[in-house]
Amino acid sequence: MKKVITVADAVALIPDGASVMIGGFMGVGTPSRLIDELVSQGKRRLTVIANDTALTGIGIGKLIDAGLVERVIASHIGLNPETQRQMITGELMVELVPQGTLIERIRAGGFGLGGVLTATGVGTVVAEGKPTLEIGGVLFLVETPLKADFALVAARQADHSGNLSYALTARNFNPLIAMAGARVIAEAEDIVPIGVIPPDAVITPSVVVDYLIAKECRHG
Amino acid sequence: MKKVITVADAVALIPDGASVMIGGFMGVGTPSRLIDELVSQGKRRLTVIANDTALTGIGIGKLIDAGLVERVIASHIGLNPETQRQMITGELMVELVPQGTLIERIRAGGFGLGGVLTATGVGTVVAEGKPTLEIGGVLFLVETPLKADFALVAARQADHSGNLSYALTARNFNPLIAMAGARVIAEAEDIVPIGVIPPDAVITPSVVVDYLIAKECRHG
Amino acid sequence: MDEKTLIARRVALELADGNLVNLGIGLPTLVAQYLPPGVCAFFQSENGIIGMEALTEPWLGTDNLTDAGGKPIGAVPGAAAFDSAMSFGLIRGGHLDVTVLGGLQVDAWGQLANWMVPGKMVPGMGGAMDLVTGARRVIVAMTHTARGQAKILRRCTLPLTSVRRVDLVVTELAVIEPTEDGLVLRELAPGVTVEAVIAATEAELIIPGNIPVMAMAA
Amino acid sequence: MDEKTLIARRVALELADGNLVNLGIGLPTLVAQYLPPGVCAFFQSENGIIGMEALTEPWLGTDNLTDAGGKPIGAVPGAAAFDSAMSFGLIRGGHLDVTVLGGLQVDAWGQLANWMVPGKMVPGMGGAMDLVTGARRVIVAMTHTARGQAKILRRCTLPLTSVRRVDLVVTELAVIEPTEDGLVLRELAPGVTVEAVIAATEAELIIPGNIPVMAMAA
Repeated sequence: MKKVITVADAVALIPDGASVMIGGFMGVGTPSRLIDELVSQGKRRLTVIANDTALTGIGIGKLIDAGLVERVIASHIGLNPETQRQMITGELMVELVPQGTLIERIRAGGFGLGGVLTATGVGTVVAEGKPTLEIGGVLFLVETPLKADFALVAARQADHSGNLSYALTARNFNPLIAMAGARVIAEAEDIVPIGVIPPDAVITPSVVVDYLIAKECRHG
Repeated sequence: MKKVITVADAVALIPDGASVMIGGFMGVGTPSRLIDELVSQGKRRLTVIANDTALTGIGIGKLIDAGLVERVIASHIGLNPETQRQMITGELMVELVPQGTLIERIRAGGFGLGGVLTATGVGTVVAEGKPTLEIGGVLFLVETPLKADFALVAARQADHSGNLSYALTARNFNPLIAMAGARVIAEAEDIVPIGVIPPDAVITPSVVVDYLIAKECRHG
Repeated sequence: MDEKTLIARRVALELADGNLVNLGIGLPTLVAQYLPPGVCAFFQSENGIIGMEALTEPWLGTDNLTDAGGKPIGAVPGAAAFDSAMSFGLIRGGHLDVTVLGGLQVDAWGQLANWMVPGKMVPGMGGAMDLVTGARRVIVAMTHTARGQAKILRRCTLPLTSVRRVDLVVTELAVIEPTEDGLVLRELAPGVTVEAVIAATEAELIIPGNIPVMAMAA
Repeated sequence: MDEKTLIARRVALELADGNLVNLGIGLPTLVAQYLPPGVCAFFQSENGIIGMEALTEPWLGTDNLTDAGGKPIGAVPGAAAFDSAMSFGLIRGGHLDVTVLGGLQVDAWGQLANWMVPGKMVPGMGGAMDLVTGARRVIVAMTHTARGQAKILRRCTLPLTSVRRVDLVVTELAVIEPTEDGLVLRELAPGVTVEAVIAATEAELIIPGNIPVMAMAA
């Protein structure tokens, strides 16, 4: 139980300039309370690693709106005009990574692999400056692993020990970033007693979760 | 429903000399009816890719006992003296692969990756003859993907469309080999109507399962 | 029938029973409405589900089930949900039978550009590069021209999505198959002439002797 | 107290509350019985579970829940089951706090050989190479000698499991810590002298001024 923490205390652990992986896909499966608290505490110069920056005013879009993000590594920013605006003005550095490569780079970071060998991007601008490896007559890009100081995870259920389960398309990047963050903070729709999530339904085991956001947060 | 097939008809599809990935860990989570049928149809010169060869008389051990296997790629054969005996006499070729590397090579095969970059085995006999890659000052082995002509999968439940779920430690290699076999044959403890396995509990989606062994098999 | 419907109805004929299919956002999404009778395809959404379907009524939506654009969807019985690594394992590993994607440009080698316009539109490639590189069949569903400009070019001027040759290009004028020898004009839309297609196409086309009229799903 | 119990009770002190721990087959398995009060560790079995525990009665076993040796086990409330890729992701990715493994030989650099004896025993490395390479802490729990032969050698004669230096070696005679400078004799088993350890060890040992007697879990 000692990993349960208020959202304010959890976000207080994140320093300015931190790298933060955030779950979600167009705002779905994104830890919204953690994001609101990041905005409210005004954490600055963040590096955000996520699939996308959602929409203006939604999910990760709120961090962009608030000007808290210095660098984004994502596969898609097309539905957020503010991200594009900040990128064009140079306020925001954006590294675009094919989605399948991005998720494998995160997995490699969390699973202790040296990188990813993928044919995706070969011969395109994505390949620029990257080493290639020929295996069995096919050319693959060598893509490096990604890790982050923090992983901010949204789950459907957490049990009291921090085991997590996810629902439908809200799962997306969450179980992978939970493996790749040096510290992992989870936010769940429900917190249930140990044993309520059967072992086969636990997608993220409690041992990788450092903090679980208390259901009722109090801002003092 | 047309993917449901008798165990005899399913095994009849497998030619002598085929490469076969088989799920299971010391016989747990191994498709035992498919193995019994391979023995009874006397399929020969098989290449078996699996975690281990179980014990004499158990699971994959039955294929070894019957002399049906020409080559094994596995992480462990130590509890099966017959495998060791055939290896020493030269009847059986054995390629030993660290378990974490083996499962990632299978995953790479099924997930369309060019290989695996792992520090496991660097500087040991496992590294002999293999290319290495230095990434961020650390040396990694480049391990190649593994695929097979057939994957023989054991599941806890299958629904009528071929969606599969697994139970506890019987899951092991099964979901990964289901992605890496050119043809996938699944055997389940129970076959249930579509919808009984909720979407979040489906571990292997039906689209990768080619054949599902009928619950009641008739040998004519 | 408008252009998009025509294209969607032609593309629908390319789907076979049991196929796993990924439809891009926009025009390609329409294809799901025109599956021929007896064809049961499984639609993947790359954010993590096989078995997506359109909602019949908006109030049936749930927050945790959306398409790759974030819009609420439904799911058929027997749907399967999974994480993004599995989703792209299916795509990259050759388990996806067909992807249908929109296009900005296709070149004489059948290479597709559909993810960015430098200095103008930099949305990010999302899953497009993995889809075009990994799917067994890639079908480009797009209008033949844009504001009078040809989109089927000798050489793409926009950054490529993949160096892989796509399998079929379906437009409101024609069906074109990129082959090793070049772009082959396979079918003509109803009422469209070979000359009209040539005029609207910058790349050279191989013109077979017999070019049937486009069939279409009902 | 027999040798194995002594070793297990000493190793148990190395486990901290909340640790994720993988115990090798044989002697290391005993460690779970001697967890100090207040220490709640999670035991992983590499065939796919966190939260394994010994069965209190054999009839409580189920076919689908076994340890890596195929023996029926139990699971604590809050256990998590997963596939082998995830299991080794936990091991390789630095999520496993401690692994305790048996050893055939340890060399002066702290490198372990524990998986094969050429021409004699070729069981396969199973998960050992990943465990020794990937775990945050590697503890070797083994008898100090085998049939009178030293097992802590200047150089391993058997094939290495990993080139990674293990963190601690616990035997029935001593606790030895491999460091950059060499093997340091950290503790002596009750009644054992420095001379006795040196005599039973082929590799050179660094002998600090003060060597306490081995503590042990109850």
